Amino acid sequence: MYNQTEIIKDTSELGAEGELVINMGPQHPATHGVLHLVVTLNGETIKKIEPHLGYIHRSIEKMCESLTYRQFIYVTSRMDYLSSHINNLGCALLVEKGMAIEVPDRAKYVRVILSELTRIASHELWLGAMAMDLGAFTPFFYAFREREMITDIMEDTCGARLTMNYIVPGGLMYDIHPDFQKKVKAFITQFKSKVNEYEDLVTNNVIFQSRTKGVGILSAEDAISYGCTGPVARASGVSCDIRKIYPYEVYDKVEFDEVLETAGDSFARYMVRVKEMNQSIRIIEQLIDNIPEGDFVGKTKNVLKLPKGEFYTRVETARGELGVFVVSEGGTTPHRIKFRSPGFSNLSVLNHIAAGSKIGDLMASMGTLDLVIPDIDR
Amino acid sequence: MTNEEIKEYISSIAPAATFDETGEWLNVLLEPAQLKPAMAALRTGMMQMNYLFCLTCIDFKTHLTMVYHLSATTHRQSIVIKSNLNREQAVIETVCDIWRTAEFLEREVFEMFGVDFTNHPDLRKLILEEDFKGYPLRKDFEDPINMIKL
Amino acid sequence: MFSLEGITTNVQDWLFMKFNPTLALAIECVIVILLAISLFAILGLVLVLMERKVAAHIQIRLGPNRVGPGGMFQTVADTLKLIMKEGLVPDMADKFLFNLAPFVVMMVGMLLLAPIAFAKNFQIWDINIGVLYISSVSSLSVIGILMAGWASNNKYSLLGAMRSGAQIVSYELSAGFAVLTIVVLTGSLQLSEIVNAQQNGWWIFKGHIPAVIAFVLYIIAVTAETNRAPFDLAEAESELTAGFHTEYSGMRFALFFLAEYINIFIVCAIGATLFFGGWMPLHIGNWEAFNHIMDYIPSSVWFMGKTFFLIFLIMWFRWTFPRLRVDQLLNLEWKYLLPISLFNLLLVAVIAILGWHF
Amino acid sequence: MFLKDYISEVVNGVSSLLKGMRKTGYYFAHPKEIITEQYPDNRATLLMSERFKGEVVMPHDENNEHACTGCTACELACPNGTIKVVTKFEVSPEGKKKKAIDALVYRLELCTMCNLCVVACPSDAIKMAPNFEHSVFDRTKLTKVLNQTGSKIREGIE
Repeated sequence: MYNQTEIIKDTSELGAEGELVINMGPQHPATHGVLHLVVTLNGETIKKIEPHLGYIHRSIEKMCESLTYRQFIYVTSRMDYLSSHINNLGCALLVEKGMAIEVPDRAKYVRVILSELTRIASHELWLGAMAMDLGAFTPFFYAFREREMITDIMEDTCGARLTMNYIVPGGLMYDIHPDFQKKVKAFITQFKSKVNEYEDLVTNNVIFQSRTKGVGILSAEDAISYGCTGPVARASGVSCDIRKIYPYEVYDKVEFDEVLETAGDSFARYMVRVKEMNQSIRIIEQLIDNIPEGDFVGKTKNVLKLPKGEFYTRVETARGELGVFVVSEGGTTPHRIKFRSPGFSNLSVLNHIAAGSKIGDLMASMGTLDLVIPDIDR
Repeated sequence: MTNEEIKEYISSIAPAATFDETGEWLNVLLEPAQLKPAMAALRTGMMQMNYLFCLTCIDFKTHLTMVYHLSATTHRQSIVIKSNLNREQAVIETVCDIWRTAEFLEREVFEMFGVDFTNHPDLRKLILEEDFKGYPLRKDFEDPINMIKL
Repeated sequence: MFSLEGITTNVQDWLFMKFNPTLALAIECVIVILLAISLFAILGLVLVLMERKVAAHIQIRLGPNRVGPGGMFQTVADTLKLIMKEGLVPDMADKFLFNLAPFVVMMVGMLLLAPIAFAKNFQIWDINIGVLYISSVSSLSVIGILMAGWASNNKYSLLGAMRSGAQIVSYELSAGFAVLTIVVLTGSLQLSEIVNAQQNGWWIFKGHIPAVIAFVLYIIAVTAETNRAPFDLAEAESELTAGFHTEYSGMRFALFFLAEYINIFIVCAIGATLFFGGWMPLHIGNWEAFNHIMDYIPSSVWFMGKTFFLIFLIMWFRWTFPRLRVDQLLNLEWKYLLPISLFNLLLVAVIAILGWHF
Repeated sequence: MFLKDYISEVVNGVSSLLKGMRKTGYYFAHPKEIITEQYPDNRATLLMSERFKGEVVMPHDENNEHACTGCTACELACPNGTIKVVTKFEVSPEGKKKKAIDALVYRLELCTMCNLCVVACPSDAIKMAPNFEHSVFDRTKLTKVLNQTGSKIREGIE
């Protein structure tokens, strides 16, 4: 353990003349979890941001090495807990790809609908938290009201509100709830009638716009070089929607637009997410009435064994591209599993976009990166 | 671009490269010493591989294998570059001046597998605490307190 | 009907009849101090509860509803908790200044109470430079905040205090100019005269559009001066955790918290006095019957009603808007509010000279 | 023109702020929109989805019989070692030895409610119950034995 004087000596060595080194987090209202940023300031201006990770590191990759291909899916819900359903889907897709399991259409449709609902729920939470970072507390509650409807749908069908674990290799764990379609439609009506509230309260607000426009600008080249994906990269004009480029499940059958902005600032990232919610609604509307009848789970062997080799699948989570990379030795458990988490790459860009701006801008930049810390630490 | 063309191109920049086409993508195995120039050529040359979407390491008990998944936002062709490292003395040159994302990913590999990246600007532990001993994602890592064998 | 009117003179007459003048004055002082402190305590409890209820209803929640009927005693319970909590002093803090700071902030609130007319003929001290007194004393509170930020030996606190310094110094200006418009219209610095000048109509109606602009400027400036959202940069929860009072706990924190609400009350009371006629009832031109009915409502009710309306307005701001950034805050003052106030003052001066107001 | 831009900027800014205030003012004036659920008070009316994964239970019928054969499929399916099946050999009246459960130990504190054990169970002996109020003062109370005392396997389940 350090003693008091050592700590003081340490921090004074860190900062040069005229610099102030402050620790933001791991307990800080704006870091949304246990992110620890060591911020070097010159007055109000940020000179350098250094993330210190690992406060919620559970070594999921090592854990998965001792879990079977049926078991490891539930752990991934705990990575990016806001898009846990999509994480599960990515892992299930990998197993299905490796073992060439046929998935019934009904399962595919439901998986996509639930993925899009998860995406909306995640963006709703982000919207509220982002507004809260900028000091507007009220949109948080309005956003949560709509999100609550989604979690209720999830609870009815999957049996859990956040960590669903509804997907098994080959399909779904059980069939959808009888009220599923009715409730989803009710949600769509509610969402459409309330979405203009965010425009009045947040999007068009002059203070919000001045806080986010031109703040944390990320160019397209840097976005690619830093490996940014999802809304962060799309706000810079990088087309990177996995649903469009490498369609999985039934994304090639539905019509939707990849939302692209060109400004690359915090406001563009905000707009991408807001527009993406509308696109998700569009996808759900196309699918919800056409869920085919049939089995919800395909035929699988009792014990799943991936053939020897390397497998990689990717899905578009609410935060970007989640890659699942499995090295199999032919056994029932993976030899090595690597999750290419979107948050990790998105975090690495933070120093680049926030250095040189004010402390208040850091909240806007960090908020629009939409960091989920367990996703970064894994 | 077909796999043949890519193979030809890579052979021209790294003659000792060996190829493996059994997987989804073309796998290229390079010697650690050749890796850096070959990567730089892939980024800037004909292929324009500007997107490093996955960088990791695999412990095969006999050796470590660095795996780089490369793609390009223009033509969307992915290739996998691999390089085998000695377990006892795992040293490879960094690629973080080619792709900035590699900076964090290499720090993670450094602490989890003990791979030393030469010329890395800031090679410190990222996730684990400073005084952590051992490399957790290696297969021979034992932690008597926190690891529970079921 | 109950009215506070004339109570002060009755009490004074009785005291002077019973005791010699020096003792009577001393007793009067004690009464005033007790009244001020109890007013503080009650206001603190009421305003905190009001804030929480307003916030809750805006945020489609119920708010406190467990302690007492409708959660009425929630703030009492909170206060008890804060009193019983240990007041921690950081190891490396400047202990004297650290302990002094909340009292300085509190003291400013108390001093500002002096010239406010709570009802007809119910005023502690009708000083003839009332408005000047208010604007000079209210700028003292920044000293307490700077003291707290500096003495805490915490970087977040220091940043918050420095922000607060810059903020209050700049927003003093437009608050001053807004007040000045009314002074120009009235021709007096004395608060009782300002109120009396609004007998036939409040300044916000009588002063045409410039008075409305002045009122808007005043509300914006005092929101900033009291460190309320959207100008709560000194606390800036998501940026500086709690800003200048990060290190405070227990009773010292409660004093800061109380002082914030007292300051809101005072600036709103002054706003009500200047623009809405203080305790003056609403009178409309020649509607004798209407004016007569309005006169039946006690003056203290008028005053409190207006003040609480303004307080609600400030709370409404807080729960609607995002926070400004520190450079935007200063931009807003120096590039928008100050030029507009100057121009507005010019307009008002013209109106006052030409006698265009009613 | 500079002055025109300046004025329109101010007007647009103020009107956008007023729009936001109208929205929040609407909710302030409409208490019917309040969505608070007063949880401990509304226990009687609180509807939990029947699929909600709150804890693993073993349903017993009126004869105190369950459907668990002690096959340990759930124990194998569990990713965290939550379930431990303790088996014993029961001697039936005909003198045949039969495997049966002595105790199905369920450790709630390790459970992640992933439902894999329920899916794995061949005789539908266990299921998820929507009870979510699990807090106890003593950690040992979280380790539960799912089969009731004196219970036995239902006839006809192999």
